[in-house]
Amino acid sequence: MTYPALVAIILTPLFILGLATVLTWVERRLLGLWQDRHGPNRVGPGGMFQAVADGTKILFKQDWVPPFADRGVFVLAPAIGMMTVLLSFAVIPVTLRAGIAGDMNVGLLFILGMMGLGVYAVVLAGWSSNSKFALLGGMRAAAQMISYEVFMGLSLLGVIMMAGSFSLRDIVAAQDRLWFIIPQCLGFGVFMLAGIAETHRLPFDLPEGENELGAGFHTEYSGMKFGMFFIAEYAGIVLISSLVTTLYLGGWRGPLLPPVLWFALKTAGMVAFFILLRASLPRPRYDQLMALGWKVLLPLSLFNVMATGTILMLRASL
Amino acid sequence: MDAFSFNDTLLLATIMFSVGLAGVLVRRNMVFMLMSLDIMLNATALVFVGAGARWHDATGQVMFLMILALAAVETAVGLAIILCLHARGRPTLDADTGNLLRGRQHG
Amino acid sequence: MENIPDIWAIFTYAVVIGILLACMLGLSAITGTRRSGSDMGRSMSLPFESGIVPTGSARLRLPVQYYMVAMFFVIFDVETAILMTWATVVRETGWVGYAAAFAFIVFLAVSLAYLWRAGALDWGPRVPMRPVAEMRKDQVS
Amino acid sequence: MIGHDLFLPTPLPVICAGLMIMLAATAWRRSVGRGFSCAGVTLLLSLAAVGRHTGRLPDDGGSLFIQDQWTAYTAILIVFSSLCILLMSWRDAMHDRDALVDEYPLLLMLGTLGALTMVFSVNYMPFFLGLEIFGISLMGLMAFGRHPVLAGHEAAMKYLILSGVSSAILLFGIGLAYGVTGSLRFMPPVAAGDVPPALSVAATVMILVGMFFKLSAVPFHMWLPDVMEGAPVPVAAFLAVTSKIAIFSSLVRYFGTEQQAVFVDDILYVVIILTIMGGNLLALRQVSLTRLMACSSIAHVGYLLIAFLCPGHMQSRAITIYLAAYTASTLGVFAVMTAFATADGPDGTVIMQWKGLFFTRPFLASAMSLMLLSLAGIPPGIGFFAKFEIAAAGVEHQRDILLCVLVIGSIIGLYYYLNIIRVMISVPSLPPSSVTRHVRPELTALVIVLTIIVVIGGLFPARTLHPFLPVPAVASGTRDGTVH
Amino acid sequence: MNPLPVLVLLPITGGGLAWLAAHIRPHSARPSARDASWWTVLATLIGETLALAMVTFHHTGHAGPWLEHFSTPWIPAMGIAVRLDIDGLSLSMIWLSLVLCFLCAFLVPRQDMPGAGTFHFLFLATLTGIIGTFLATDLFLFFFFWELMLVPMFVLIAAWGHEDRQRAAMKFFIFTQGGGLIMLLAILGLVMTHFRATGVLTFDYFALSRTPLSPALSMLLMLGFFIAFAVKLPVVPVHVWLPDAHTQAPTAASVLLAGILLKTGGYGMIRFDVMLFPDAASRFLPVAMTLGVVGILYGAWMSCMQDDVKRLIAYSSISHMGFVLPGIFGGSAMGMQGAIVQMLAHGLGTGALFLIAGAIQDRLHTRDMRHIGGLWGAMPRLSGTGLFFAVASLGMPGLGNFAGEFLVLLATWHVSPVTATLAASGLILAAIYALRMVNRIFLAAPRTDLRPVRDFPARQMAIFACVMAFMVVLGLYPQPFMTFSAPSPLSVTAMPRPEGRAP
Repeated sequence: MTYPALVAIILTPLFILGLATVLTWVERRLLGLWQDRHGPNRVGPGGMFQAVADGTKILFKQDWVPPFADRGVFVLAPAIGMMTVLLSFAVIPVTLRAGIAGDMNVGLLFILGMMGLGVYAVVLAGWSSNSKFALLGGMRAAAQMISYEVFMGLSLLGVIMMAGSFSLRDIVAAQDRLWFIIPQCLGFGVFMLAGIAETHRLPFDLPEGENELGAGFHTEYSGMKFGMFFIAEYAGIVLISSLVTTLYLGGWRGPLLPPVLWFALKTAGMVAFFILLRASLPRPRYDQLMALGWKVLLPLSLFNVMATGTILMLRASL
Repeated sequence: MDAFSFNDTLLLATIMFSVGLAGVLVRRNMVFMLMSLDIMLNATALVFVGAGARWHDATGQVMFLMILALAAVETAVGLAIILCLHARGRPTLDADTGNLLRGRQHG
Repeated sequence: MENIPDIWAIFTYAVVIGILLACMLGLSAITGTRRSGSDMGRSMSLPFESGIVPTGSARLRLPVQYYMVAMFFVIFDVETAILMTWATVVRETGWVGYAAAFAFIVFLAVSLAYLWRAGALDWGPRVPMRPVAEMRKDQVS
Repeated sequence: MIGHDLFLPTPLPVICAGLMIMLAATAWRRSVGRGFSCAGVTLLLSLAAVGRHTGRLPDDGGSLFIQDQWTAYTAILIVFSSLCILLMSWRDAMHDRDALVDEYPLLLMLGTLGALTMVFSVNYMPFFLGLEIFGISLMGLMAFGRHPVLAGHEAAMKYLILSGVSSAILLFGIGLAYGVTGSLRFMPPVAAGDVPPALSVAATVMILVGMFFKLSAVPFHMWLPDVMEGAPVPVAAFLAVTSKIAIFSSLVRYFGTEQQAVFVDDILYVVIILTIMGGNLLALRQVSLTRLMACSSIAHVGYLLIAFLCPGHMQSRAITIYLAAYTASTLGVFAVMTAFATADGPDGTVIMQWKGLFFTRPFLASAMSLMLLSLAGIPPGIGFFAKFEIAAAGVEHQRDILLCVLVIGSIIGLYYYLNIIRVMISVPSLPPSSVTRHVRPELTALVIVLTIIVVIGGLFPARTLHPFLPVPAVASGTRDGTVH
Repeated sequence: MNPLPVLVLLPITGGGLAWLAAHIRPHSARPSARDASWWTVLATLIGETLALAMVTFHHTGHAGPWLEHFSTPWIPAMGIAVRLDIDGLSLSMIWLSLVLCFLCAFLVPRQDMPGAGTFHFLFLATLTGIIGTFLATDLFLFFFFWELMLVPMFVLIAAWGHEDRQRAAMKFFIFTQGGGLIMLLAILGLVMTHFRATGVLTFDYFALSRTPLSPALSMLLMLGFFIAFAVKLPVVPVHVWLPDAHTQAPTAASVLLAGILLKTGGYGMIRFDVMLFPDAASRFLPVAMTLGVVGILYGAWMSCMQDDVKRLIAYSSISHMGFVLPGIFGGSAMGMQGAIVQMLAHGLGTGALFLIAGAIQDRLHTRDMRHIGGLWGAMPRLSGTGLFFAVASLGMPGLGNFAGEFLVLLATWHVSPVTATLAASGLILAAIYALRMVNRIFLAAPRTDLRPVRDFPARQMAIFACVMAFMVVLGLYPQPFMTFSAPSPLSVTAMPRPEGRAP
């Protein structure tokens, strides 16, 4: 392994952590903007250091493990959540060269697998808390995440079929003429919805559902362990955005500007889109959420697979 | 230039298999028995992947997928049955309490 | 096996993340304030239930739908896995492969339709639609 | 590349299509009668399709399926028994409104599909698939228990765990075989390359153990009585007949009919002795008829294995006729049981309920006695001739110990079969008038047909059976011709 | 038309008809309609007798010992055919069967019997099995009939028998079937040996008789056959089923059992053990003699101990059949003839005794001799008949048993005087038990107040008289029977064969 690669490996998680921290501030500011109110604006210029202040506060809060909780699992759960999200970044090709393992030939499967593991974080957190709200939140999260994982995988099939590879770099390469968002608009829609549900972001944040369940699966969490869940959520947003960029928006490709910048721009746009969704959409009922998944998205994504296959085959044989 | 030789894979698979088997035999909670069963099945799947790598043959991986599907179906059906048992009023998951089928005998 | 370096890279990456997370948890454990003995109020030792003293076990019996979703996930996720093997080689397998995948998806769709009609995908009891007149009658009586 | 060697025996797609239609129909609107008739039509169609196939057998032996006389024969047996079982469950399904039985024919068809897949396969992959399809549909079927609902579920759970373990063992063996030979062809592994031969021995032993588990040969038999007792009667019949046919047919195909490796012979030797003695001795103590049938089916597997162990010119006939005899007689017993059962009265699973049947329902009692005698190997049932052939195969190979075990086992078996007849002869506790009769034309017809088969097969085995005689697996050279 | 298949098929067809007849108008008031089933049986028996008479008298002119032959393929792939042959031995056995069947049909009370149709069907089905056994010369066919006669007999005992009938029926079935399975193995062993030696797979009796066998193997196979026949005969260690079965069976079944079924054992020993394996049989002689003597003494001794009439007769059967064993295996023509005569005489005598015991039970509802007595006064005709057959049973000179026993003892004396002496001492015990029975039942003072009971009507007495006449002829002038019923040697295969049999 080369020296620069090692440096990249060490710096990447730190960078993502930082990014996610900053994102907490960005989100609040943007929400303020769109909802015609002020966001955090006291700490630093434009409230810029709000994130730093929050981080510092969290670090010095009491490291509390409730006596009724299952101690080992309770501590492990946020770490798992963090770990899976951070690991997923490993296979994202920021540019043709950058990225930790962007060439991995099963990159997409790796990400899907990591997302699958991510379910453990919420379930274990909800379970080990030994509290009713937490358990309900954990169960809701689990049901929602595993359901949407199915549709996410199915919606990606179109992309895989068109690119003929699981490697993210190959997928980007396959988009040199046309971004997949156009032929795969259906898949893109499903993937976006699934991505929101996977990160349990608003409007699909029913596992947390503060008006029903306190704070859902992390009701009993506080301090750094809560912070880790919190950060992991924002890292998840970044992950989904960068995935959308890679899979549907042509990745680093773009005219004039350097590839890194293109990638960053597209990802930032997607992140902003996530926040916009939060600002503008109401939350559905839980049964509506699940019905949407199983009764709409699943048939749609199956149809997408078939349609993509048919078109591909027709084009190949004509 | 294989990363792992077939024998290493086999060794690992055997260990996993034994762990699973021991689990099925020792655990009495039905959910744990199902999990142990899955461990056994995954061990066999590992054997197929290893053998497929040894012969550079894709059928091993196909078998892996089949086993995956089997494990999934078996788990699903198992969960369904456990659920039914639970719903019909058997409060425990302990496999030993299932004694409706001992066979009535003479004397 | 051209991705061996990738695997090592990911492995290293995982180790780095692990160290990082351990640092975060450890640091907060060191820096965080501590309470013990009588400082730990009674309310801190109780699960949070919006200010009400909790009763009963937290191990609830959950609605059956959660379990159903678990089963459907297990099934459909594996179907996805099987479809994925076809997805990378759509062009190579030609029309035969297409026919196989088509049959597979049709089977899948029929099973889904069956599940749908059987009510397995519904959450909560089905609320029967009642005519308005009947509801009025209820109110009158 | 796939297109060239898509060799598919026609019954499989026929049943698949039927299954899908049924599933779609169920999703559209539930109707028990339609489900059953659809299943019946599909089974008849697949019966007509036995022997046909699409595509052509590839020359390089990479085929997944095979089509020869043996497969045709066993496929006919399987489809026929499924039809019978469908008929048996008809009454319960149509008249028991409480149970949600729309899925019942669906699962039954699925089980048939699995069994057929097993029979047709010459590759581990479809074999294993068939095995699992069969097993899993069976779990669903078991949970359809009518009376003690919990018992059905318990049976299903027991079956799930044990069949899961046996599948895992079987699969591990297959994996080893694949690792040793690099091919998934359905035959005992012959070590190639630098792998120690111990591995191939281990593979064979594990595959054998898995198959014994599924066949419920004795060290691995304990699940069968429990499971069959918990399952509804027709499902118990399905378990006792179809699974045995399918797995035994695969066993024959797997090991061929040539002389096996010595260690296989030795293992079989011990297993046969244990199976016959164990099955029969267990059956002695049963008061439940389903359990008794389970034990007796264990013993019958033992008899079949004797023929399996005696390759040669008697073997093919012995196995064929024994399978047919076992199928017809066991189905007959279960058909009579279903015909005997009434919705609110005795269900026929306890032997004492049969008391005095000769005086209340002589037809059923006579049919039952005939079937039991056939199972015991007494003329004029077909089982007599079948046991005779088995003994002939054994004598030809001078398997003296096995023959002694056969005789002892048969005598013990005779005792418990006769015991049932004895109970039926004894004076009824109820006066005949108080016994309500629920005569169902389809069940009566089924019992009559099976009786005729058993009697005609026993009196004229030459006329009825020899045209179907298959040439099992290797002995005929078909395998050599197709798989190289 | 060949009479042999007719002989076999006629009873079972008649049985079916009888069953139907009973079911057509079961509740009719007219006695003739109620007895339709019985009339069918009678008709069947008469038809059978006519067929048999045709066989007997049609072929007397022929020189060959085999009177008739019939053969048609059955399972060609296994070399199994329906081969029926008849010689003097079979003929006399079938005659015996028919006579006894007539006895049963006439003497068994047929009123108020539940399921008369089924009873008659089973009765005739048993007869089919027995006649088939006597005729079959294909070993598979023989085994088939051997098994076939068990089932109806089992049902007869289990359904219509006395108190402990079911246990007795099970015992009977399992013992005989177990023996049968061992015989099956022996048959298969013989066939396979023949197959190895010649490459021809056949179950033909005549072909198999020429199989070259090593001494050890032939001994083994002979033993296999012997065990099955010994169970039927019965020979002492495997006789346990007999007292129970005979005691518990209904009268007709008892008669069939004692009169004919036991004879299939003896017939089998002559036809298969001695004829197929002459060397082994001669080597087996000491064992056979020992077993025979043990049977004679044990049966007689046990018979003396009994209080139950039917049980007493059953044990006496064991004793009588003990004489058959040394006779058959003795190797001399005289012994063989003695054994056959003994079988015939025992069939008639014991059959009649069982009928009388059955009649007593029907009238007094007990079989216990401690509760019966003084019948002479009440039923002189029955008692007289009883006395006659009891005396026949003890071996009174001038009656059939004496001829048989005497010949056997004479033949045995040449071989082993000690055995003969011991066997003869069995006759003393026979006298004890027979006279004891006569004394207690007929002569002693009445134990209970005898209600007015019906004696044998004249019609039945006529039949008994026929049987008695037979016994007397058999005792006084046995020579025609002896020549007539001698088993045909194998070397002489049958007379002109139109079909041409495979060698």
